[in-house]
Amino acid sequence: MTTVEERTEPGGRPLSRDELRSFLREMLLIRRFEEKVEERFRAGELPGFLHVAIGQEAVATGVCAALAREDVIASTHRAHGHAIAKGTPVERLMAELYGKVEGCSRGYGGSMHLYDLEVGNLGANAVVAGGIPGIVGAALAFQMRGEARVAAAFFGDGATNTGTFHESLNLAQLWKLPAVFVLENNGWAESTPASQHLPLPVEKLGKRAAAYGMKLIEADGQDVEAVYLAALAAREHALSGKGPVLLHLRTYRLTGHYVGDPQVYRDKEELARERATRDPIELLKARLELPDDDWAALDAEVTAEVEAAVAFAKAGTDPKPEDALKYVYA
Amino acid sequence: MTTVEERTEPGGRPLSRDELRSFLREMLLIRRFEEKVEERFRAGELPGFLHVAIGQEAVATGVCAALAREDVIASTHRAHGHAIAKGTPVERLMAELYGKVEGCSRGYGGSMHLYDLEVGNLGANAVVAGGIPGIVGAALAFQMRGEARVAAAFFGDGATNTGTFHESLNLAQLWKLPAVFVLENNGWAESTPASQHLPLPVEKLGKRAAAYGMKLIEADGQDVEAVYLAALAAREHALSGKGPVLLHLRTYRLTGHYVGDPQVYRDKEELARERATRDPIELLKARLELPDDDWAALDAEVTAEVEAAVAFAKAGTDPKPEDALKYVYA
Amino acid sequence: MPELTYREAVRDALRKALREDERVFLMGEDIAEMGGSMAVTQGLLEEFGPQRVRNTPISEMAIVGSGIGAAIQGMRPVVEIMYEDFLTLSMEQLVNQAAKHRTMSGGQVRVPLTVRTQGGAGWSPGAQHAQQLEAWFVHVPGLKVVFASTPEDVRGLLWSSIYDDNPVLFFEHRTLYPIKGEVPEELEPIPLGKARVHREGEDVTVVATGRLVHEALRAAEEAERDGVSVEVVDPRTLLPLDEETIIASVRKTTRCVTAHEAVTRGGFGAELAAVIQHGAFDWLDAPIERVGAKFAPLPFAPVMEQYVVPHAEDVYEAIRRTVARG
Amino acid sequence: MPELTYREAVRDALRKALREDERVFLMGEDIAEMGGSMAVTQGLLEEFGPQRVRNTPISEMAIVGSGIGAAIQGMRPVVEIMYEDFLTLSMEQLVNQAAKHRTMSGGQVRVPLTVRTQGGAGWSPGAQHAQQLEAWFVHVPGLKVVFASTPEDVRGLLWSSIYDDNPVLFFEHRTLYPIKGEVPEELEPIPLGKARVHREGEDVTVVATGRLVHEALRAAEEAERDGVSVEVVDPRTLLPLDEETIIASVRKTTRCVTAHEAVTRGGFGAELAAVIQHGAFDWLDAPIERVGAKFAPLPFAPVMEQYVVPHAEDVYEAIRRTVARG
Ligand SMILES: Cc1ncc(C[n+]2csc(CCOP(=O)(O)OP(=O)(O)O)c2C)c(N)n1
Ligand SMILES: Cc1ncc(C[n+]2csc(CCOP(=O)(O)OP(=O)(O)O)c2C)c(N)n1
Ligand SMILES: [Mg+2]
Ligand SMILES: [Mg+2]
Repeated sequence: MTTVEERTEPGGRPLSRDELRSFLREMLLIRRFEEKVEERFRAGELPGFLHVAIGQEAVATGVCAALAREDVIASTHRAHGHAIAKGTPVERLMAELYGKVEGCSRGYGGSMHLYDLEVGNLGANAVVAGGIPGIVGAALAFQMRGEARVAAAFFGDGATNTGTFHESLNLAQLWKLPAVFVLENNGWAESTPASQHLPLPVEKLGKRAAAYGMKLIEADGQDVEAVYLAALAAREHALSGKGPVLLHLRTYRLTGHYVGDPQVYRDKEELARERATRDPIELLKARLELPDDDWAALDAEVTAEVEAAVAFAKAGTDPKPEDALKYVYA
Repeated sequence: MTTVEERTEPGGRPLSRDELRSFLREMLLIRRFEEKVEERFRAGELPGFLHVAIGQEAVATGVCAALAREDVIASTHRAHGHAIAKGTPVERLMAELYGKVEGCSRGYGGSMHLYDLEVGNLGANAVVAGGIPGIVGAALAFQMRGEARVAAAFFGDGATNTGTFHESLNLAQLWKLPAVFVLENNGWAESTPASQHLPLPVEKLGKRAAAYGMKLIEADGQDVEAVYLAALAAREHALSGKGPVLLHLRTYRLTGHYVGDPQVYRDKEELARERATRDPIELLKARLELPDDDWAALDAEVTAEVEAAVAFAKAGTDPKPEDALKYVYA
Repeated sequence: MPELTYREAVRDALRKALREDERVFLMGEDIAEMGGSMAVTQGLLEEFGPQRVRNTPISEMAIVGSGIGAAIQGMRPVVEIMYEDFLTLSMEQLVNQAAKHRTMSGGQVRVPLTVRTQGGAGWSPGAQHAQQLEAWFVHVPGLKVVFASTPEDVRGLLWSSIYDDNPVLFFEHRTLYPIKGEVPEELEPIPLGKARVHREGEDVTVVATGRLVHEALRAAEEAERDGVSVEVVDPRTLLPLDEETIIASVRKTTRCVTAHEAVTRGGFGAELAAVIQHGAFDWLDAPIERVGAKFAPLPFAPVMEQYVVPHAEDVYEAIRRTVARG
Repeated sequence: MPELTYREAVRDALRKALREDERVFLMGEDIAEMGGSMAVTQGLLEEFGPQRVRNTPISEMAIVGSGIGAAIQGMRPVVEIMYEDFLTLSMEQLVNQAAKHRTMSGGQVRVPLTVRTQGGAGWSPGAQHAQQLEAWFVHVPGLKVVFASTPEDVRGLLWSSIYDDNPVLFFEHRTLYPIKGEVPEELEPIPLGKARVHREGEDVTVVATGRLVHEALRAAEEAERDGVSVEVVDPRTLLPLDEETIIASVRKTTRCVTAHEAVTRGGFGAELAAVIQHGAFDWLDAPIERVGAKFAPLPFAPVMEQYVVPHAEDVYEAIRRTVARG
């Protein structure tokens, strides 16, 4: 892995234009994937219920880019971006959302349970904070076996109010485990704004690290480069033996809590302002000063990829009913 | 209630000699009570299992003295001192330990479930941190009804590692409830020293307040005056509407975790040193320069009280077997 | 009689209690502006304000635990756990604290707490958002357990739960919220511990709870066409259990099927079967058949979900099996 | 054959697994220097060091949860929850995570985790330190549940649990730790899912678990004196359940008593009764009698505790009741 120091050597921006462009591509892929998911859900094609992370793409992309393939992640209910960024092909994700055998969880999981062990995705989780302790255990296994791998848990601001979060960070710090706790702070827990669920100002949420004496690294979650560098630094720290890191990223959820959410609770102006000023894709696009045709080409490319994923998914195989009992026990 | 300001007015020590002497008396009563409990347990007279808080008397006495009668507490497995200090007569406690109808929980509770609603003891708890959320709820009721009462939870350093602790403090701070969280930090959780269960240095455990933006008040838990003043300040803060307080008191457990504990895990020198230098009763006695005969009189008085409690308890009534089913439902 | 949906019926009971009694208040995740994830508490924030309709952090231990503490101080809190799958996080407070305070204190403490929750399959939620866990709580002395299946019942039973002096686990079923039913003009409390005979019959008794009451009624009609007369009984309160009504029914019909959506193994149907075989042994003409979910975490794909979870035809087939016996 | 106590037998299995297999490690509160609150792990810290015998903070969620995570990464963790009452704090991780990862991932994940815990009354611990909660877990697809009653069984079953590729809840009973019993020279794994017939008999089958196996054996001797021949069967694994052995036994004896220390209502005996009445309906000559704790949180005072919890005489009386029936 490249270290942060190498990345930030004098004489230039940490990331090359090409690298940033590849980030942009992935973020746009995530965006188009989720827009498609919204569309297909509204069309009645997707069973279950779904949460998209539109507006939060820089977190998924930046963090996962800093991880090695052999590193593992645990994801949340808002999982598509993490899964894509960690390396699961979009057609396998889409097939999962359609409940097909070709899906990344063979149709057993759905949007809230996207697994892909091959690329180190230990699973999305429909229980808030439910995946965090498992990440502590993965990091423990790595530490005990002397493997230079980290385990990273994604979770939201709302999740920091759970006992599960507390016990997990505490244990990880006590044992100085190679774990990165990625706090994806979008300021909302469903319909509840941070002011109603956090006793700290939302931007001070990183203070929770102090309760464990844990290393805190913070970055603007809408700036993919900042996220990437912060995640790289977090990974290095975690691997150094100095203990885990709370990686606090401020982001924003540009859509409803779930697909179909009428959002009666959210001020329209707040949303409009955030959309206009903090869309991570728009920010990066502007920064790269991407020519229109380049952007159009990129968009066409990822849109086609998403369309192909839908086609793949629709052509997929339905599980047999009695397969329901197939994986209850190993 | 007297305020801290009144107490610490210029020109003198906050507490009068008489007041300190009455604290000493209560602490000695707790000590003699628990020594008697140890003795009677070893003699095979007391069923169940027992935890004494020898060495921690200043916490119970100092904190409860600062509380009003209408304030409520939740206690722990190490509960005798809290119960005595909150006002339950020792004969009713002793009767409880003997499983008698005259006991403060009518023989249903035992040492780990001492209740006395009349004096505001909402119960000892055999589940570490199990009583803390209830205190949040009591404080909520007081706040909603506009009552000038506080609710206080006792718990140990080990308890701060539980999710229950985290969720409770978080909620209490969010709603600015009139609660005091009394962290009785004796540096041990059963056989596990703080270094093995806390990622923070034991003396820095107050930092946990930062995770909630909660007011932290700290004091030497072996100095009853310091404890009292700190608790008074905590109560005032909690009542002021500014939110709850984490009251961090450093103390030390001078006996085993439970009565009969062989303590294979504890360094004998550490224990000897603490016993010699940090016994809260010895410290206060020395400070008061109590004449020998005064001390002897005090000791004789409380010892007689404890003996009377044992006699009361032994003469108590055994519940009828079928009374077991009497209080399952209200 | 007016018609309400199950959702409206729950809301109606809550609203009435909030109006009439200052001690009543609501706590839970997203119950305020959003009206709860099932829209049950919609409009209550507007009417009663944020002191009495309280959004909470995601803290299932503290939500239940603070409800306990407030209840002990004389309030009558109604807390909501968004999905019953998350009761797994509150078990310590429910089982070790709420259920036991009264006994442990020798009768000093009362815990008039109501914990509303909901769950159930039928919409492809996957394994962590559709469990039916009511059976666990039937095993816990000190708790009461209610599972209502109709608008009338849910309203009258919720009221009684709020005014019960004990902690009550109040289960609602997600797929029942939109169903409609007649309710008395004025809310009529329904006592806890009384079963309801939904349909009288002569040949088989189906004891069903929650969604399966409706499936059982459908199955009963189907069986009727075959000439089999089915009685459908809903215990409504699982703890305490109205053994009398249930046993009387089975003594009359001599055959019995139990039905719930929860996994069969270790489910409430096991308790029912144990009670019924004991109370109606000499009357029974066939083994008690249990209907419930197959033994698997609920898979996502609709075809598999459909397969795991029981439906009217499963009840129907169980009825046929009991009838086929001698 | 050598004799070991139940406690030593548990330790023996742990020690052997720690010696032979690097993937095995232990985590739990106070299991290191102190050797656990029941002294089960005494000496293991000295032999295997603090990396493999790990004291933890009081964090029941994280203990189980990190065990899950390590298991998924190929370790074989054995975690200890000091009292099963504290499993209430781990339910989310056990039920929503450990039990479901495999299905939710479509078979990608294995969770070879063993959760050892213990409980039980008989020493006046009060209501929060003596529950018997095994029945809850029998209701959870994806888990296995073991409850061993003898030194031989506990050793052989613990070994099999550690080497099972699924999460296993392993229940020990506090009052059994000091009992002695013969064990094979070399540890012999005992397969999960196989009941043990402790005593053959002709007239009544007692299906008992944990401490009640021993009470049942005492009751059987007492009954023998009355001329009643009692078969005692211990399922040992509650999930998966060896229905075959149990049903065969009851078909032979035609009468059945179930017995466990847990509260009767909603307990494992309910599941047994449901299974047995179904599988042996035509053979049964009397209703199945259930023995278990009375329906109350355990009171502290010994006379009340004694009254609530079942003993040999309760089993004996249940046997008499079944025999008294025609
Ligand atoms: C333990 C638990 N409680 C409640 C829920 C319902 N729920 C799903 S997402 C969510 C909000 C989560 O907020 P946050 O952690 O900030 O993540 P975000 O949705 O903002 O990405 C809630 C309350 C749940 N899934 N799990
Ligand atoms: C939830 C829970 N886990 C474990 C235990 C067993 N236990 C009883 S006391 C104790 C240590 C508590 O340490 P601390 O909170 O520091 O209190 P102290 O004993 O030092 O007073 C433990 C682990 C318990 N009672 N409850
Ligand atoms: Mg959020
Ligand atoms: Mg301590």
